[in-house]
Amino acid sequence: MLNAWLYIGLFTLVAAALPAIAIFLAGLLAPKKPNPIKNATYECGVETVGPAWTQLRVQYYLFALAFLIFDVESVLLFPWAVAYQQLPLFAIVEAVIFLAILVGGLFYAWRKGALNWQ
Amino acid sequence: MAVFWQDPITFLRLWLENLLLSWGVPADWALVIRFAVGAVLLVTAALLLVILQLWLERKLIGRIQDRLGPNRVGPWGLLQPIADVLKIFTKEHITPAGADRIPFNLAPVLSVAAALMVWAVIPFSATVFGADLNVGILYLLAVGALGELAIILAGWGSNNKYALLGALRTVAQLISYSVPMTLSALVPVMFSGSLHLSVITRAQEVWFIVLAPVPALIFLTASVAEVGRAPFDLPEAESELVAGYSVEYSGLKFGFFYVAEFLKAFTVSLIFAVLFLGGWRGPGAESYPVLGFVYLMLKSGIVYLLMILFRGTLPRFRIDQVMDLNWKVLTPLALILLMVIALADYFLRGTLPLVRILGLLCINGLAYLVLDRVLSSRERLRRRLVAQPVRPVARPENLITSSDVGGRS
Amino acid sequence: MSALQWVFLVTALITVSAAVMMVASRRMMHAALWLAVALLGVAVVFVTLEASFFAVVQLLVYIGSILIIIVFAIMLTQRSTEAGPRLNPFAWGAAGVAGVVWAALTYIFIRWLMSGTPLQELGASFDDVVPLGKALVDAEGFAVPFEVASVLLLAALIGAVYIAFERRGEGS
Amino acid sequence: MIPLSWYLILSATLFSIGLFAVLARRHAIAILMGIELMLNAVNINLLAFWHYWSQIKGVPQVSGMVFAAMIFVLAAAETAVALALIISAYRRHHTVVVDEMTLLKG
Repeated sequence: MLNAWLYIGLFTLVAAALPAIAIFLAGLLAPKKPNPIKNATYECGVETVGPAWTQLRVQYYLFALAFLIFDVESVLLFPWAVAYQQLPLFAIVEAVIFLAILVGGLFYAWRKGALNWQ
Repeated sequence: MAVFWQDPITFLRLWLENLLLSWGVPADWALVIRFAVGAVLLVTAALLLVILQLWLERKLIGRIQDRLGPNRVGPWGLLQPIADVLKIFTKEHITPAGADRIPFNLAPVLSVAAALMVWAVIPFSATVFGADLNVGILYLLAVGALGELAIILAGWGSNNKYALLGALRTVAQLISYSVPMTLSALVPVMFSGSLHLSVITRAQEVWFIVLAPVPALIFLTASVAEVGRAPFDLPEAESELVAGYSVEYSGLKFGFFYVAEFLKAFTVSLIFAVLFLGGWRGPGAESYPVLGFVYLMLKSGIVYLLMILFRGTLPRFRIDQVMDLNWKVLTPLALILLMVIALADYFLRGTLPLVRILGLLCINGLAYLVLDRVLSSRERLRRRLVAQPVRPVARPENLITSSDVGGRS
Repeated sequence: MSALQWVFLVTALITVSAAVMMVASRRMMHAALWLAVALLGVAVVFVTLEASFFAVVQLLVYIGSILIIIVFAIMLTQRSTEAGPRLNPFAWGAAGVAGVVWAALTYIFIRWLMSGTPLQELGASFDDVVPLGKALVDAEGFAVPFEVASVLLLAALIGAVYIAFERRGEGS
Repeated sequence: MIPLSWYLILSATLFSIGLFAVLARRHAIAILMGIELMLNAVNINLLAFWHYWSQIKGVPQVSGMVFAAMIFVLAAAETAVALALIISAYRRHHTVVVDEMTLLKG
């Protein structure tokens, strides 16, 4: 398994290095004439108001929350899915119950209106 | 010993290995060199593929929209993308004032790298694959997380309100759609009993799209959304968010976001082909692995053409529609289908293959029909008013009358 | 030293320094990005332990979702982050406590290793996913924790939606 | 191969840094990040022991892996609720600095 990971590590290095080198070379080739107007933050031609790192609405958090729960849950299901062919009915029913509990959670969030984009 | 015309890549690999060993390179280092050469070749091939994709997509979208598409540079405009690449290569890199330098410059690199990393585990034919990880599918899903990180880096590093809002909105969309994607990716794992992509491919005597058409459909929809292409192209909705997280980028840095997008479009087609369309499987692919490569590329090419068709013909969704489609249709559908298939396949797996296929097909169809009815009736009850009531459209025959009366509303 | 050991040492160095930078950075967003580096480092450490499943899950769960939800929370509470010192007045005491804990843990670990408990490396071809999957739903094994995990996630979802949604419209 | 002690020392170091963040930082989310770091340190420990011990008894042991998986679940649940609390407190008091929150004093 370590060999496979060695390949992935090398591949990642190559995949990151190639674009990085390309950008570096392009940076050498490209003209460099910065001026304050050009470097100003783009805001449809209007003067920039306030810091850019503004406040968000809670909506984003709620979606991220639902995602977090379902992500962790599906990760737990992957080992189960691998063993699925060798499992007795009891174990399958157990996983179905596991899923059903989370469907309940989804419907709670739905009823509560957490899944409506405002 | 592989014969060249049966399996050229294995042939070359063995040749390189023997060459290195005959030069007296230690076995470990020979392995590292072989891996590195393979990685460089594969990355280059993937990036060159993007150039072809750029041409194909512009040409086809042009034809769909009744235009010619690129037709000036080279025969049929074939050299147009190369001209574009050369042009973008020499454009100035503008760094906006107050940008957070390291995240700003890291973002495009990470974005392309995340799209490329998928290629490391894809089994291209019976004998050619990079890394046969024992967690292949999870790796594919996890690499997507790096892409999300890159988008956040871009949005934060730009020091721009539009960029940040666009980035967070994009990430909200991406993470939402990865839920049904992960859930429907569980189905091939259940059928094949492994996370190895090579085993999943081999297990598909019957393509999994036949055994589980609805999860496959969910996976396809979710992967179109993951790529952020039309009709899910809100991240770069010019009319709403200027250009999303890439507003402040210019030159090749901007170009790489573009490259990453096109690359992702092809990699999700590749993933779909591996998980649901039998990967490299096809007549004669076992004994002639080079055929398997051709089959895989054909299959993913067809999925990719389908995505171009979506892009050319479907109007863009609103953000609330995007979220509703995911959380109120795809996710419950995927969850319930997973339960149904898990139970059904337990009872069907001892029976004849044909019975199993037909049974699973029926159950899929039935579950889809029932759930579609249930979910859409809920939707109809709770549909919220977001736009004005319908106003009369100005047509040649009612142009004068409607303006005289001032419209029906 | 073998190549694997070098990989581990470099990763450990990067992880620890990213963790230190995370504690030291003033801007919360920078802290989150340093946390991302530290988490990636931990994923590589899992790879060296031949726990492929957990390395990937680390990427998927920690970087793909926990980090992103933290970033969203940072953006949501942006207005109050920049003011004041980043450490509280008891920072020196805290450093002392952390140092003592580190020394104690290291001492215990080394003592325990010296006591001569037999250790054996995992076989290289060991697949970590199938036994985990079987154990998770085995009635003799960990079926109860598996279901409890589901209930815990449900409780977290309900609780968090309830808390974050509670006084809607009252906030700015 | 890598000695077990290296893993244990790395995990002790990460744990202590996390502990310091929890005790010393004023920002609530920074404290949460410290907790994440501590949980990661625990996971390194669990998997290291799993790696070195699982063949002692002849059959591969899965307890270490199950515990590590449960830690992931725990971390997710804890983050979700903690961040919801932080956001809720922020909306009420407009601060995320822990010593300035007097939520519990009423």
